[in-house]
Amino acid sequence: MINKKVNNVEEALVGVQSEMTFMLGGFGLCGIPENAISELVKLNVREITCISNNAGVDNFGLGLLLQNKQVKKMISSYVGENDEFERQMLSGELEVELTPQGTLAEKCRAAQAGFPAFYTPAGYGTEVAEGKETREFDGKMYVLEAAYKADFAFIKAWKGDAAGNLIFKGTSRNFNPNMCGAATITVAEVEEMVAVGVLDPDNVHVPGIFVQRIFQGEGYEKRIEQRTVRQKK
Amino acid sequence: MINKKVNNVEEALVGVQSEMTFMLGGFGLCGIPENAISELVKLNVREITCISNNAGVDNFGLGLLLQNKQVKKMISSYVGENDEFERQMLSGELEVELTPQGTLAEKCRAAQAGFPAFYTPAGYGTEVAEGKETREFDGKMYVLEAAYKADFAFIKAWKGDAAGNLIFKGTSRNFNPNMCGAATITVAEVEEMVAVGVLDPDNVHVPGIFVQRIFQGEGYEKRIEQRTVRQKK
Amino acid sequence: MALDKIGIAKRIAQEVQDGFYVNLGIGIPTLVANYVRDDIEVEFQSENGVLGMGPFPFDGEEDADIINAGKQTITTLPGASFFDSAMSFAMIRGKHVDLTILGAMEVAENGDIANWKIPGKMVKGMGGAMDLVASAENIIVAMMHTNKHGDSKILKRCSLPLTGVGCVTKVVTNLAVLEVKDHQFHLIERAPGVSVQEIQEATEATLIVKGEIPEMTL
Amino acid sequence: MALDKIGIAKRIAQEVQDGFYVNLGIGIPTLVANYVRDDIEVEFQSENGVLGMGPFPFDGEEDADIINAGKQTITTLPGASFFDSAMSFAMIRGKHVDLTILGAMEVAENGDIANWKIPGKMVKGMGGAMDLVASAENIIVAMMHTNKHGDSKILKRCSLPLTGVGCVTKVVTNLAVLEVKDHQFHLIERAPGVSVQEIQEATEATLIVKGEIPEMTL
Repeated sequence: MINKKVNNVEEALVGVQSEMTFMLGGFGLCGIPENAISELVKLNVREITCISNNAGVDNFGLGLLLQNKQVKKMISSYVGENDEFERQMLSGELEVELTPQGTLAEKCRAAQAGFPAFYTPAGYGTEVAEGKETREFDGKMYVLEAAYKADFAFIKAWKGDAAGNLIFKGTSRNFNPNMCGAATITVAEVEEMVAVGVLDPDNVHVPGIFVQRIFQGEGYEKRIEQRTVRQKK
Repeated sequence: MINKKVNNVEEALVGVQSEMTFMLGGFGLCGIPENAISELVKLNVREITCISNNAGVDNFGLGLLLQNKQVKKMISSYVGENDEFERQMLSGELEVELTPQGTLAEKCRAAQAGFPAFYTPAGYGTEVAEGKETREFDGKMYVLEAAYKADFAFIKAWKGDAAGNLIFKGTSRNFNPNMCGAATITVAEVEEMVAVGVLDPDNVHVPGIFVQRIFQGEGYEKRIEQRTVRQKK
Repeated sequence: MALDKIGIAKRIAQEVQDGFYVNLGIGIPTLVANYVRDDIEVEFQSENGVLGMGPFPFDGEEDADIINAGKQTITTLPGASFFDSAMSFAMIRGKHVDLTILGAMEVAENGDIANWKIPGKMVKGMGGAMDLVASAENIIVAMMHTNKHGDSKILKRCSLPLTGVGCVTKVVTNLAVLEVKDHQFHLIERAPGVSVQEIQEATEATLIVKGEIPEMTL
Repeated sequence: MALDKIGIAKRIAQEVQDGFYVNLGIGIPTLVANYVRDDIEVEFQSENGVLGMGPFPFDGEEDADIINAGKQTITTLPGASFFDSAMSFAMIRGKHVDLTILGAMEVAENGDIANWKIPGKMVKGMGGAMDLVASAENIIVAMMHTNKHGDSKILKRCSLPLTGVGCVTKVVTNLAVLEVKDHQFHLIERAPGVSVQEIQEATEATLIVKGEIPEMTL
């Protein structure tokens, strides 16, 4: 077993620098690497590019990096729910690249799996396809999309072990597995570190080979964006 | 819950005809759809094309279809261990298309996921790339490979439920998940049909949306090709 | 009388057939789940990674790790599954989802749809909409027939940046049900008490009206 | 004295470094696992869908559902995982596997390898070899220096249909360790008691010999 465990978030983020490109898992505030984001704020790395489906809210998630003006460019599919983001975007301080959600997921997966590019129908005939190669297959048009490149991927899992194996809970899985191994260094933080051998080999969502560093995260807030409930009758 | 359960292999294979293309899961004899293969022999459909990593052994697995001379074309990555296969291939009765194993897996996954084609480095500069488009990305050469098309995919899972959800055991997983949803109709046979709600939603390997029919298989032999053991000291 | 949002959702719910996997967009489409006949089997997919969505959780039982694409807390039904984003869009792009219902700012008679960007305004992004409309073969748009200024949103050509081309199959508005066929809008049904003329006046696109147009039954 | 298969496996085992994920081909490469130092951490990947392979099972404990790419029954070690073929080749194609060890019929000084097809003979197929050699950055070939007729398998150019181009980084034979660098074979080590001249005579390719060539220590 190859040991990927590091002691804390500080060790996990060794090597992080300004001007780097980061992938961050999560959908909205669900399944985001809270510890890594806090540490990025502390490290105060500047001019970073973030690949993440969303940009957090004003005072949480990626919003913390935006408030601190650390982000040069966001690559996302949906960036609402964030006033500071809007201000920086409209003022031109922040560069934004909007990518269809499925394309975003597959660009990560392509990087993980060693595919340089792929053809997808998403965005054909729209602004998203501008400047990109398009091509017909079986009478339907597709856009050529390239794999992402990133320096670090920050992943949040439910449980993990020292071998780097990860499992996720519910919809907090989202982009996290697709970003594992898609960057030079993949850092996973887990709610619960379990002993090696505890995870069922049949039910490992991400095999440890895709993870370079793993640590026990702390103090998860796991905020809910839209608390929707019904009343018991 | 959309009910995919059928009563038996006969119902599961309704619509199967001669000259069709089938995907069959399995690696060697591990994780092969034994019930579906037996039924294909019974139905005696002829001139079929089989997409399967291997071609079984003489008297088991896909070898049964070969013995019965039902196969027009095999698409595989490795076809050893089968004398009748060799005879038919060398005599020209059987058409064989050899595809790198990872490319074979991805051609199934591409069909499942709606990608028409993808670029892979495998086979560049070899016979496999002859007649195919090649292209350079970041200084490395890739071959354009197209998604497979098939009429039926025959899948063998460990457990499943009426919603079509599947889980696999050990390395019997192999190509099975990648072939689910890659054909017009996906037929899954399971060793054990469990009640809906028993499978943990976090640990479903193949969501039921990719499966059109599921049935409780019978009489699994699960033959071992290379029984390798060590002695207890 | 023109329909309200619930009326639109009710009418669209009639389009949901037994055995359908359905992806519901944010807004009116989300409401559709409430009005699907309960004698048919339907499963709802949400592109953030869940199949087999159930109703909202009971107060106090909400789980931050179980949400839909609108970031709302949800529950799952027996037979549900969770998966990653790449697999979720494999379901969508691979045409395994049978019906997509989403909102729009504009639709055009060639089937084009615009629902993600207004030049000069803050752009929130397309989310999964571009993947959905580029892939699905059965796309129903839920929308108001006109905008708040009274201008038609049912157009000869979309004026806003497109989300997808030639993809819309049906439009259900507060006034009518329209089918997109051969690059034309065909009037299929009228909202209760709404006349063909009222619909035509609210429609910038050419509207094909053949024979008697029935009223919706809700 | 020329090495036997076990000797080749032992020498290759020295190339396996702490923290390596390793894919072993069928034949001699499979034997390598037996000789890796036990003070380093290594995980073995098999392309049929397992990471963390252990030794063969005890007699009576073999499981038809748990095999390696050679179709042999195996066990797994704590920390192991199973996955589908697409993910398995994501590990390989995505360069997550650090070292690939495989057999060959021929290797050439430009790094080409041929190991899957002899024209006119029954062709069994390339299996995962083409994916492995096209992707890995660290490829060691385990082979006999010459074939059974005494002809060199270390060539200027491969004569058989290729498996991959310009990919081999090192070759360990019964006679020598060769490094492929700048389109040339460099002699790095001799098998115990085998002279440089013997190696040169068994090598059709140009062999770069610089300085004293040490004997292998096994």
